[in-house]
Parts: sequence; C-alpha cells; structure tokens
Amino acid sequence: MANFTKLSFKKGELNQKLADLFKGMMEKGVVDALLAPMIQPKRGVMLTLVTDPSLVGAIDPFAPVVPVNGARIASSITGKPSGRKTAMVLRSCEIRALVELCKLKQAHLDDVLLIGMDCLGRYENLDFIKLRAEGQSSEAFIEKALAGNTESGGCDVSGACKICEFPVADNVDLRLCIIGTGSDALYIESLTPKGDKALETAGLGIGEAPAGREAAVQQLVKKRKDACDAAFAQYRESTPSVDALEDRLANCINCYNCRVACPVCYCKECVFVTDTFRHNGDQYMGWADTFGTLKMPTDTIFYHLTRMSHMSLFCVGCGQCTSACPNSIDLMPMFKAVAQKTQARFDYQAGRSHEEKQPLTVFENDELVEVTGQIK
Amino acid sequence: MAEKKPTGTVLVAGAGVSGIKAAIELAEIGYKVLLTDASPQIGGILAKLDNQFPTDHCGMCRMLPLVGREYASQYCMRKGLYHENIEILPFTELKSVEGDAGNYTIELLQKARYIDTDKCNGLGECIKVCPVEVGDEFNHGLTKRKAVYKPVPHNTPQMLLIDMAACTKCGECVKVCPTNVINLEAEDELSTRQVHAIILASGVKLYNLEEFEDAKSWAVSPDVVSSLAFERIISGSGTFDGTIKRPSDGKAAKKIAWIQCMGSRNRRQKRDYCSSICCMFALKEAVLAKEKGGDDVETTIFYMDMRTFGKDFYQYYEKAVDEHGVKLIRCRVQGVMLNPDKSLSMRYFDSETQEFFVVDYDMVVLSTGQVPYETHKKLADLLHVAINAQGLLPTDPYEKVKLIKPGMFLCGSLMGLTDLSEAISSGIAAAGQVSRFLSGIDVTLLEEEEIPEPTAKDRDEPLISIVLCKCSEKAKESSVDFNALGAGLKKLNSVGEVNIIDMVCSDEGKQTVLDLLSKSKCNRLLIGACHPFMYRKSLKNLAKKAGFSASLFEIIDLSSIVHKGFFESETKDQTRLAYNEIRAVIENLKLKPALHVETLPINPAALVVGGGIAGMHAAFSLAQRGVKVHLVEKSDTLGGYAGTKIEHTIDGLTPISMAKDLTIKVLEHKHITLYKNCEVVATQGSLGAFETKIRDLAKEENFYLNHGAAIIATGGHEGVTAEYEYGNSDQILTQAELKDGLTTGEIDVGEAETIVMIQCVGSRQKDGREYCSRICCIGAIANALTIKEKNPEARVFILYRDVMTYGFAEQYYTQARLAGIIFVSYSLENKPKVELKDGSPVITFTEPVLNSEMQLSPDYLILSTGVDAEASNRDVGKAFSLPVNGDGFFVEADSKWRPVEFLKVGLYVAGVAHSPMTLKDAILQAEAAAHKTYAYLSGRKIHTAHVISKVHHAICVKCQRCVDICPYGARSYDEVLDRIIVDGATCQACGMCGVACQNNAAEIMGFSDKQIMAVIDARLYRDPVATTAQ
Amino acid sequence: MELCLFLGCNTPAIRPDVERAIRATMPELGVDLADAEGYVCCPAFGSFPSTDDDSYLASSGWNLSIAEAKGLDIMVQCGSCYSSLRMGRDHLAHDEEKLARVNELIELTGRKLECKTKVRHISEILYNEVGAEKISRSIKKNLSGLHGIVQYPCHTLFPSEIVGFEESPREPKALRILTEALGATVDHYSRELQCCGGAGGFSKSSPAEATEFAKTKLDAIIEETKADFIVVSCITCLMYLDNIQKKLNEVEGTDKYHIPVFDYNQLLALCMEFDPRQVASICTVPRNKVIDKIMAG
Amino acid sequence: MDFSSSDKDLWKQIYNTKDLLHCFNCSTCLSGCPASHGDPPLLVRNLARMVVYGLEEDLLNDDTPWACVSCSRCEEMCPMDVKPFEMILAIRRWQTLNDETRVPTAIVEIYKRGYTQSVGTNTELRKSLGLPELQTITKMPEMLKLYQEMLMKTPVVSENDYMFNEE
Repeated sequence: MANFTKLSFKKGELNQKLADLFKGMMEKGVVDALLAPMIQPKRGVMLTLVTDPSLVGAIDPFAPVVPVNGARIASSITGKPSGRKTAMVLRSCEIRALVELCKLKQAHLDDVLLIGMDCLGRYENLDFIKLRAEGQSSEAFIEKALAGNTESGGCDVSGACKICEFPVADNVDLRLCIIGTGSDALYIESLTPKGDKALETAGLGIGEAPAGREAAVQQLVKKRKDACDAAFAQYRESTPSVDALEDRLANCINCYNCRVACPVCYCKECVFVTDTFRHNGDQYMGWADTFGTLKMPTDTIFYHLTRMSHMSLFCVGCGQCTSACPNSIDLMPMFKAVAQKTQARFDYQAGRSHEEKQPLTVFENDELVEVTGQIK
Repeated sequence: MAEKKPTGTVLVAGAGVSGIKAAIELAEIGYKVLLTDASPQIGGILAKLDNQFPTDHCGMCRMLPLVGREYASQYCMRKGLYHENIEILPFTELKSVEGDAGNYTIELLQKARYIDTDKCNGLGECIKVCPVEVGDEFNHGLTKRKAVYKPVPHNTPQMLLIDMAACTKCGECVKVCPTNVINLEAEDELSTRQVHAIILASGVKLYNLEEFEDAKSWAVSPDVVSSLAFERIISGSGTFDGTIKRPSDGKAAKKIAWIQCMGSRNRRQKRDYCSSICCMFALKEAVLAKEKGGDDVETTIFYMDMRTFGKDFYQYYEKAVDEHGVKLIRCRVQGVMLNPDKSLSMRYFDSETQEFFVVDYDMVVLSTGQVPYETHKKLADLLHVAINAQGLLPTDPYEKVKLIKPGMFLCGSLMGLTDLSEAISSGIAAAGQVSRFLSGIDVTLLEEEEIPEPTAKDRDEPLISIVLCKCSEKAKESSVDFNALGAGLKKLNSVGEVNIIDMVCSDEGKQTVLDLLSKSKCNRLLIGACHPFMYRKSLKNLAKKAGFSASLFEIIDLSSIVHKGFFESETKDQTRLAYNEIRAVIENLKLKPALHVETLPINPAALVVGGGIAGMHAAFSLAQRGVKVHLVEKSDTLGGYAGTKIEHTIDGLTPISMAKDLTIKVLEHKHITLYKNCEVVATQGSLGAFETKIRDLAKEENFYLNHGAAIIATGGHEGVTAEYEYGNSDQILTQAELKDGLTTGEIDVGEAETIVMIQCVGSRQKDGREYCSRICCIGAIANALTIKEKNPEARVFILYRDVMTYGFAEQYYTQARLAGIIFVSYSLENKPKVELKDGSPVITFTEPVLNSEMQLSPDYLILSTGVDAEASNRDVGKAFSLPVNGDGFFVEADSKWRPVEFLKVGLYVAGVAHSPMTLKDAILQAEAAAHKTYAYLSGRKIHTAHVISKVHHAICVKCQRCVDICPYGARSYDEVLDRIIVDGATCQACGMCGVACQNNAAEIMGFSDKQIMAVIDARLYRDPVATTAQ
Repeated sequence: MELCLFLGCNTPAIRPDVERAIRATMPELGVDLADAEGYVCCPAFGSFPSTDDDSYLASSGWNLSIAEAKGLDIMVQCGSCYSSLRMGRDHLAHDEEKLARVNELIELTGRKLECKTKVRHISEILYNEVGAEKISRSIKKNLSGLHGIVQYPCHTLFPSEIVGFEESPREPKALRILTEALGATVDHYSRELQCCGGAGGFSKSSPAEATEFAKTKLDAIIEETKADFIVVSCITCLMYLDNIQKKLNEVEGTDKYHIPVFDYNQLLALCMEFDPRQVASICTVPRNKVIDKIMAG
Repeated sequence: MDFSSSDKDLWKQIYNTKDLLHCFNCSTCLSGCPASHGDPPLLVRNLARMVVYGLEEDLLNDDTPWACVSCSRCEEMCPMDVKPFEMILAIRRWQTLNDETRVPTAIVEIYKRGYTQSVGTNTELRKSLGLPELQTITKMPEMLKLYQEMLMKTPVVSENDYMFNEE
C-alpha cells in the first residue's frame, strides 16, 4: 500500500506548502477549481471556492473550525453539476454526509476530486475566532491536539468531535494525513485511480506510508470510541422517558436552526413550515381545552421527533445542530444516540459506502416481522 | 323506428373463483352478468381457504380490477362481491337451457332462503333465538350452527338463510326479527331469463368421506378429515385458536399425516386420473400446520408422485422439505386403525430402508381429489351436447374454455382438474371468448357510469351536512341520545346542518334524505347509519344524486357503537362515543380535498412481442375484436418452438399445421401488422400510451411503435445439457432429437432391444432449472409409445423422479405401463450414472423397489432436458422494466391471482414466457392476456381512481426514494422534464411513497398529514359539550 | 329352503362339533341341508390352485357339479372352501374355454357343469335368508350379559366383487348383527378387521412372527374390550384363534390368553338348547364359563 | 447385474395379464398384508416388479409366495386392480411347473383320498356327537378312481405321476 507522498514542511509553512500543492494542481489542470477552508480577509475561516490559482494562498484546511457542514456546500455546487473539475477539501463528518446526499441525488461527485483530511476536532465558531485573535495557529493546534490536549484558553473542541470515531476520512480520492506523520511532515495518500492520476499529473512521486500512522490513528479512534460509549450511556441515563425528553427540549423555540445546520436534513421545504402545521384558532383552543393549558409554541417535541424520524438513518453526528441552537440545547447526543440504534437496526452506517442502499428505499415483504407483527 | 339493441347479457353459472373472475372481467367491459351458484354463498372452495401458497396468505382481492378501483367497489373478496353490472344469484340452479348461438333462454330455480336478504340487516337476532342446532357445513361439521344461519361466517353483508330440513317452524325467529323479513312459507322461484352467452363454472365435486366407499372406511374417527376440513381447522374463522385441535377431543394435534390420491389415480374405482391440486394442497397444509401449530408439530405426507409441476411449485416443495421439515414417504397406505387413546395407527413400508413401520398420528388428513365425471354428464344433458370420449364436456381441441356449441364456454375445474392460477386464467380467457363472441352479434354494452364534473361548490369553504339514522335506537343495547348528539354536533365549526331520520336504509328513508339534501347548502356529506358495508353502494348513489362529490362524502357505522361498544373505550356513554367518533370523521371530512378522477388517453393499439402460437393467438383474438395489433417477431418465421418443431402431440394435436392455419389468419387480418426480424429495444410511457423502440435486425435500423398495452409472449425452447455424457455418443439424444428422428425415420428403433429415458435432466434441482418443465413426462411417454408401436419387442425404461402426468394426462401414464414401458424412479441424491463403454452408454442405477444396483446397456439413451426460457427474455425484461426470475421466465404480478398480468398495468404475459406449459395452457393464457389488453383498449373510458398518489413538484427534491420504493413501479423520474412522474393507472395508493418522502412531496390524495393529525387530535379530544350532552 | 352342505376337510375331520351345530340349527331356521356325497377338497389354495388351472378348476367343477346335479346352491362354512369354490366358479362362469375344458374333465362322472349353482357362505344365509329377527325369535336362551367380539372371515370379504356380500366390505356388519341377535353385546376394537393369520403358509414358514401377529390382535381384544368370547364363522379362524392362545401362553409364560372361541352356529345351537357336549365340545380354550352362563340364563 | 439380459417376456409365462402391467409400485398391497410380517416378509409389490423385470433366477428361488394367507386384502385394496393374489397363485404355478420340488404334498393327499385330512374316519367321535355317517369320496372307491383318473389328465399330476403312483 504504497500510495503516499511525503510533504515535509518547516514550522509555520504547512499552509504555504498546501497552497503550492493546490496551485500546482490547478495550473497543471488536475482541477479547474478548489473548495477548501480559507482564511477570510475580515476574520474567521470559511469554505471558499477558488478558480484563480494565484489566490489559493489563504488556504488553511486544518483550522479547527467548521462554520457550516461542507456537505451542504458541496451539494449546492454539484446538485446541478457545472461540469468543472473541482477539488474539495473536507473533513470526515462532511464527507460522510456528502455520501448520503449523493445517494439522495442531492450531490454528484463525477467532476469532484474529493480530498479528505485528518480531523482533530473543531471549536465552536466564536471560540475559534477568540482563539485566533489570541494568535493560535492551525499548526499549533495540531501539535497540541496530537499530544492529546485540545483544551486551550478555557475553550475546547465540540462535544461531537470528542466522541467522533472518524478522525480519518474515507470514500475520498486523496487524503491529507497529519496523524502519526511526525511534526515536520504531511502525507498525501491516494485511495482511488482518480487520486493516483491527480498525484501523477501534479508530478508527485509515490512513497511508503509513514511508519507510526496506523497505530496513532487506531489509538485516537479507540479513545474517541470509549468517549462515545460513555456519552451514550450518560445520555440514555439522563433521558429515559418522554418526560425527560420534554425536559431536555424545554427551551426549544421552533427557530429550526438545527434543521438548517443539519447536513442531511435535505428537504426543499420542511413540512413544519407548510400548511400542515398552520393550525386554526379552534384547534389551539381544542388542545387547551383538553389539557387546560397549552405551552406555546406548540409542536416543538413533535418537530424534533419528526426530524429524527427523517434523518436519524443518515445522521453522521457532526454536531452542527448543537452548535446552531440559540438556547444551547445539546441535541447532538440525542440524534447521534438514536441514529446509532436505527442505523444498527438496518445494519447501515451513514456515509460508510456509496454502494449500500439507504434503508426504507428497499421494499421487502417480510422485513422486520417482529415489528410489523405480520404472521403467516 | 329501429328498436333498441339488447344489452349483452351473460350467464356465469358457478360463483367459484373462476366464475367470479369471468364475471368481473365481463362486467368491467360493460356486459350484464348473471352470476349464479347452486350453494347459498359465493366464493366456492376458496371461501374456505384462508391461505394459499406460495405466500400462505389470502390474496383473493388481487383478482379485482386495479384501475379505477372505486368503480369496482374494491373490497375484501372473502366478505363478498359487489359490482353494478353483476347480478349475483346464490342458491340458484340452472334448470334448463334452450335456444342457440347468441340467443339462449334459461330457466333458473332460486331456492327459498326464507329470509329476504335485501332487507335483512344481518345482525342475526334470529340466530340467537333459534333452538335447533346442527353441524355446520362451512366448517365441515367441526362447529355447530342453528337452523337459521350464516352460510359463510365472514361474509358482509350476511346472507342468512333457513335450513328447512332442520327447521322446526317454532317461529321464534319471526317474532324477534326487527326488519320482519322472515317468511317460513316462502317457496322456490323459477324464473326465465334471456342471455346471449353462457359460461359454465360450476366446478366439480370433491371426493368426500360421506359419499365414497373407501373414504368412508378411513373415517374411523372424527380425527380423520378431508383436506378441506383441515383447512377449516387451521383457519382463524374456523376452529383454530393458536393450536391445531383434533376434532374428537380438542387435544392439540402434534403428529399429522396426509394421505394423497384419495379417490384419484385409482383404476379399480374407474378414476384413473390425477386430481392435480392435492399435492400442493397437502404441502401447503403441512407447512401451515407447522407454522400455526408450532415447530413441534410433525407432518408426514404419504404420496406416490409429488406433482409439483406448476410455476414456483418446486421451490415451494423444496422449502416445505428443507426449511419446514415436512416428511415425505412414498407409500400408499391401506388404511388407518383407531387406538383406544384416540391416536391413529398406520403401517407403511419405507422403500429406502426396506422396513415396515407402524406410526401413531393425532390426525390423518385425506387429500380428497376432484370427481369430474358425474358433473360433466349432468351438464352435457342440460346443454344438449354429447359427452366426449373421456367422459367430459366436448371442447375445442385447442381452446379448453370453448365448448363446441357456439356461445357456450367453461372455465375452472370443469375444464379438467385445475389449480388456482389456471382457474383464474381460464376465467379471464372464458370472458375473452365471450367478448369475442358477443362482438360478432347484435348486442350493446351497458351505459358507462357518468363521472360528475367538479362543481364550484366543492371548492367552497367546507360546510358539512350530517344525516344520522336513529334506527339503532330501537336496539335494546342502545343508549344513544340522538337529540343530544345532534345538538352537540350542530355546535361544531363547519357543520351546516344535522338531520336525524329513521331507517335511512328503507326506501322511504332514502327518499326523505334525498329531499332534505337537494335543498341543502352544504358541500360535504356525512351519513351515520348501520352497516355501511351493506349500504355503501346505495348511499353513494344517493349522495351522487343529491350532487355531492364522491370524495367529499363519508359514511360512519353507528351500529358498531351500539352493538359492539367502542373498541377498548374507557367510557360506556354511547352518546359521547358516537359524538367523538363522528367528530373525528368531521375533522377529516373538513380537510378533505375535492378529488376528481382523470380520464386516461388510450391508444387503442396493442403490441404483441413474440410470434409463437401464444403470440399469434393473442394477436388474432384482439384483432377479431377490432383492436389494431403490432406483432413483433425476432426470427423470420412465425410459429415459435411448438409451431415449427412439434408435428403432433400425444393428445392428438398437430401444432405445426395448427400454427400454419393461424399464421394465415394473422397475415390476412387487416388489423394485424407483422414485424419480422425485429426486437424490442426500449419502451416508455404507461397504460394507454406506451412508446416502444423497435430494432429491425435485417435493415439494422430502429423505429418506434405507439401502443396502449403490450403482451409478452417470447416463448422458450428445449433445454440444453452436458450431463450423462450427452454429446459424446450418437446413441445419446434429447427427447426432441428422438422425436425428430422418429418422424423423419432417421432413427430406426426396429432393431433396438433396450431404450432408456432419463427424466428431469438438469431440472428440479437447486443448481439447474429449479422448476418442473411440465411437458417432459408426457413427451417422454409419447415417444416411448411411438417406439413401442414401431417395435413392440423393444424394452423401454423411463427413469423418473416423479411422473408428472397430472390431470387427465394420467391416462397416458397408464397407457404407457400397459404398453410394457417400465418406469423406475430415482432420487436427486442418487441419480443414475452413465458411462461410455466403447462408445455406447451404460447406465447404472439403484432400483428402488428391489433396492438393488441395476445396469442397462441400451441402444439409445434419451434425455428429457426440460424447457428453457428464451435468452432474450432478460433484454425484453429490461426494455419494459419487467422482472425476470432466476430461471429466465417473466415474473407475473401474482402467481395465483394475477397470472397473466404484470404489476405495471398495461403489460401482460402469455405462454412459455411465463413458465413451461402445454400448448393448450399457452393458448389459454394468450386468450386471457388478450382479454386483459382488450378491456383497456376497447374504447371505453378508463379513469384513474380518486385516491392516488400525487407529486408536489414545488417541494420535491427529486431524491427518487419514492421511485425506488414503489412496489407497483408507478413512479419514475423523467430526465427531460426533471420531474417525478406518477402513472395514475398503475398507482394503487398504497402509500409507500408517502412514507419514503420526507417533505410530503409525495402525497396520497385525501390522506394528507393534516387530515390524519386532525383525526388523531379529535380522538384525543375531551369535549365539555359532549360530557354534558345528555 | 334347501342347500347343499359343503363341509370341506377340517370341520368334519377335526371339529365335527361345529358340523353338528350346523346340522342342528339350520333346519330349525327353515334351511334344510343336503349332503354333497363324494365331494372332494374345495381345493385349498395351497393345493391345485397353486399348481395349475386344470387341476384347480377340475376339482371346483367336480364339487360344483354335485350340487348342480341336485339343483341346489352350495352352503359353506369354511372360509377357504367358500373363497376357493367361489373363485373357481367365477373363473368358469366367465371363461367359456375353461368351462368347456372342465366339462371335458368331469365328463367321466356323467355330470355336466353350467355354473347354475351358486356358492354361499353360511353367515350370508343366516344374515340375508333367515335374518337376525327370525333368529332372535327362534332361540330359547340368549347371551344377554355376555360380551363378544366378532372375527370376520377375510375370505368372505375380499375381493368383494367375487366373494363379498356385505354392503361395505371395509365395514362388515353381518356377523355382528347376527351375534347381537343372540342377545350378546358386541364390542369393537382397533384390530377388528385384522386377519387371524391362520391360513396359508405364513404360520408355518414364520411361526414366531405369525404368533406375534396373532398376539397383537388378542392383546387388542383383551385391552380394548370386555370380550367373554370370540365369534367366528370360518373353521380356520376357529381352530387358529383357539389354538394360538395356548401357544401364546406357553411362549409368554402367562395364562392371560383364555378367550373361548365359538363358531356362530355353536352359539346359536347353545341358545337353541342343544346339548353342549354335542355342539360345542371340542376346544383348546375351555368354554365352560360361557356355556354355563348361557345354560343358567 | 445387467438388466438388459433379464427375460423381458417372463411375465407372459407367469401371469400373462395386462392387470399386472398396471402396477405402479404404490405399495398398497404391502401395508396391510399379514404375511408381510413374516421372516422373510412376503412383499407382493416386489414380486410384481420381479415378474415385470423378468428376474427368473430370483423368482424361482423365492419361497415367500407360499407364505400368502390368501386373505385377498391386496386384491381388494389395489388401486390398479393388479389382482395381486391371482399373481401370487400364478407365481406358485410357474414355480411348481419349473421345479418339481415345489409340488405341494397336499395334492398327493388329495389325490389319494380326496381331501387334505382324513375325513370321515373319526366314526366314533362323530357318533358320540350324534352325527350321521359321512358319504366321503374316500368311502366311494369307484368315485375316487374317477377323480384320480380325471386328475391324471391335468398337467401337474400327469407330469409328476411318479409321485402319485407308487404304492
């Protein structure tokens, strides 16, 4: 498995090296465009679509922030394909979501050179901006994080990242590896013929895999898995009943931010903003009559449960929902915990592979008899 | 002045499944049908069968039309049949038939029921008070019934009658009858009717324990039952309650044995035929016994040959044996012995171990076969025709359903001993023959039902008119306060008016309602009455008359509130229950959209793929009825396999010359266009409007054909094999090669001493043709007999697994043995071995009777290599996006109930493309497929149903999950329009798309989330008004 | 009516008390019996029927013609004789050639055979000609209080179209009804129709198995019925079921098998108060219990 | 064994009737047969097969046909009307025809005295039972002569006459 290209860099020059790499790729016509996290002139780091090779300098893929799950961006660019070859640098959670969107025909990867990157976690947007203001660089974060510490200046990476078993991205053409590669080098791994061709055209030689990588990755995955199990246990204990759920969701105000932030919540128009949920006065009164009182706005739990029934089979646990909630309702554990079960039930895993058909799109007569209760 | 032409009227005598199917098919194309049955109910045997293989579920309703469902009043067939154009006359016998072609005068004797079933409300007060108890025929005496009874427990409405033989005329029933419709003095009524054609579907009697000598001697205990009785024992509507109870003492039956060939394959009883259905019947019952009774139930079938000849039969057999562990023992048992502990002992000889065993069983089921002859004699006399040599009704040599007397047809078991799917196809085929016949005489069709245009009123703000029938008030259980109820409902939003009247079901009642409604301002209607099932039709018409849209009309069953109380309701306050019930319905009705059916544009041309005999027959049958036909054949000759290769068959048919005649008819017919050397490339569209791309292989160019429907009749050919040294010796041939050789004289058996035939070569096994090719056994026998004719001294051995001479073909098996042909069975585990000794075959096999190794060095070794599907089936399947099974045959919509249809409406299959079958069966299917096609292309308006699935394009994200999941293939993604398209004819509103679609872009019209949630709300609703209502 | 009595071998030679019972009872019921002077073996299936048609049918013809000369039908009690004669007659009646050949053979007797004579079994005569009701009327004692089981002679049942007279060969009832006519209660049991196994080579070639076979039947009788006696109407059944019980007791080392066996006419004779020492004296399993009970009754 | 060498026409010698050919080995004859309990068991179905196959050797040496109790159940039950009992008698005939040791001693008895038992010699016993003197053929020498004369004309006796003649 010798598909690695070593990219050594001196301290502080990682982004420069990457900029050169992609500049080269674009100039050599490997791709016409690049979608990658870029440092913004004002502040922050955002996914940016670059078509002018001379302007890739601002690239900073390893910046520990994901303002928007990139799957949504990729979907909007490729939903109706432009026919232009585009390299996309994304993280595991974004790519896994993207895989689902492809199955839902919301994105198409034919013209895309998909580049995944090792992910050590992301800070909430505001924290990240604060840390950048304090001068924390991506390299610094990588070093610290690889050492096992992501906490800094009272901020830490998001809860989703802490329990994410996928620091390394799959289903990609190329992979930017920094885990277990030594502090002075980044490796580019090619996983597909597309990837091989890209490296070749970019004039990059092929070498061996970095010695320590596999072990390092496994160790990290293990750590996060344990954390994940703990989190699930903690969530399930804390939320054993509908009452407990009500409690957890008590402050929901139906702003639907979580829905907007969710990469796999792909409806054009959400049923909750349609007529279906535009009730008449006498309906509200009726409910009030029934229980004497009626908390407004209504349908909050209904909303979350409906959303759950829609997306839990595709949920990748990116945690954008939690990040998006103005009332800091920690939704991620709820969705991720349920998703784990529903996906397991169909022996499915969101984003695992392009081939696996999504559950419920396959019509089987004698499926889940124990649930449907149909007996011959 | 020209007098009005009469409406084409058809008598269908016999309301078993085949009769019902024929009736529906004719009614659907607008003929008037009299459907009679000698028994008090309809449904025939199937009324008793809850489970049919291969699904082991009931699927009866699948025989109902799928397009424009509401107009066929889609409904559970086990409950009953409703169709405007069908007049159902149960308990009616055909007494006489006079007149001739197209003009028959018949006498019908309607036996007295002593109850006016039109007025009877079916609640059975009378049954409660009747003092007489007798054994219930429906459950084969396993349960008791009163003298006044419901012939079929699950019928709705109940068609009660009085069994005068048992009745004591005590008159109790008359006293309690609320609708006073009982007349103990009623008499049979003889009526005379005019019909233009007649279909006989009276079926045949089953061998039974009451009548027949040897069966009687088996009945040593109530625990020896007929297979039909066993069907009742394991049926929920029978005595089954989770355990299979043996009748004698209700003890759980854990060891059950089936005895095959009861009353069949018996020369001594002059019944030398095979009843065809019993083997699968027994297998199914054995499987069900295990599934229902638990894994500890042991099931054993004593058989001679397991005749699993039909499509999917063999797989089912494998499943029964391998998965369910059904035990099969090849031994005909002499009798059964009743032990003091009620167990039943049987002694049998196990050929495998060459040992005798005596085994005790809890129950013994006799696979009682069909008994055709008497029935046929009776009918023949009635119709003034002569019985044929076989003792059966004389039919056309090629068309099983066609009696030699014009205008008379038959279907179902009468044709010969048919299984379910054949009964259905024959029903359709008979209907087809009738419509062909009637199209040639001077009769008209019934007026098409007028579909009302949408009115502006429908779109106004909902205003509901409620009509409540208070007749149920009289019932003693009733405590509904109708005034309070009315008052409560009146208060509700969008309720315009509440009218409470008595006896809506009565004619006066109906009139009152009509008067009230015609004045009404409301645009939606809710009627509360008892037994909507009974009145739905008439109330629907009532609503229509009063100008309410069918989609804005609801019926609610008040009686169930009164009589059953409401499910597990916490309160017994009936007024309140009624209120909540009705309120929920109102909430729904309020939100209901006004739905209107679409009329589908129909291109009245048919495409027939395949120019074999089936294809040509279908094409001709359609053309005869004025349908334009495109006949596409990929070779440059018509006739297919049978029509070009088979000179004559054992039953005296001559396929080649028959095909020649048919070819001429086809070529000469002005409505048929023939495309030779052409094959189907791709097709798109839906019922009424298909466009198919055709490739001309000769000219090497493509062209397009437009058609409203298509029939796939691509046929098949003799199987190929490399087994048994085939190809390595010129003494080893296939049956077809032998047949050719014998006809051309190239093969001379004059000197031959020994000839061996091996059956099931590469067939009926997992890694091969996993099916029985159906024709090989008969084919082998035919060849063997020819050999014997040419050289009586020759010894012919046929090595077989099961001799598949089902039905009357059994006679050929007997004939063959009589001619000295020797049949030796072998098992799949222990196939014969063939080796070549200096170029000649030597066969070694285990002789099962003497259980010894035997060897034969024949002059010829003949292999029965079965029938293979056309290789091109897969491409044709792709072109039409039709399913093809592992063996390369097309997969029909439902193997039992929709044998010639595909799930996608407008596409049909006929002949060997469906599965291997005899020429007659292929022609039968062709006729059926042609009729299904004709029904849509005949020029009558085809409407979609009100309730079908729609796409809200504005919010559709085109993820196409709905396309993937639609079980009917009614949805597709149109690349050009970049839209999801719904085939309105094919959609059955099952709702799968609604489930798959996350943002409700796919909606089943009339079942919006909003409605459903509103109903849920209403049900959860506790209303101060109601609690204070009374 | 008058019939020609065909006694066969075993009855006169080994169980003449049965012959006595028959000769005593039948005339009482209006059936007069003429002897078949010079009759020969029926012939038994193990003899000429197993060697060739000529010898078989010649013997049948010999016997039939004796009765035919008297213008009488034949009445048989022995099952094998009945069946052999009846089958023989059947062959002759349906095969002109064979009949001709037989006439050729028996010519030397001066008799000619036309197959007018019918062959009838005694139980059939009792059932059809005399009738249960007349029998009940003509007895002085009865079997009330006694339980019996009946052993139907296979030879009077199968093949039904040749030897049969029961409405349903698979559910015979004549012997039961006749026995009930004597006031006895007839018990049913599982192996009622099982052959006694006495005839043919079976009991000789496989003695152990044959005994076991009979055991199953007798065990069933003992377990399932209250039988005080077994009624037969065939000399083979009579002798075999009587003797086998002794053998069984020896083999099994018990004395549990001791159900007395009677020919129907013996019981009939006893009920008509004929002398037991004449009509029911020869047996292996003692009959006194039953006889005493009848006499006492 | 090579089957082709067996005598295909044997059945015509033994039991020349189409009835036999109807047999489809359903085993009905076996399950109720008393002699099928024997050792060796009488397997009627198998005999029928052997005849059809023409397995002369095996058939000649088969004793089981003689175990038949002649109850004729098989005859009654056989769905194909093969008349198995007739067949068994036929096999016995064929055996005796081809193997004099098969000739049943019973027929010698019958030849000598008309019966298989010595009938009518138990005069004392009969008297005690009040039975008449029985007119048996044994007691009618000239009759017996005629009977023997007649039997002499039949194959089995004439061909094996030595068995009957010795004094």
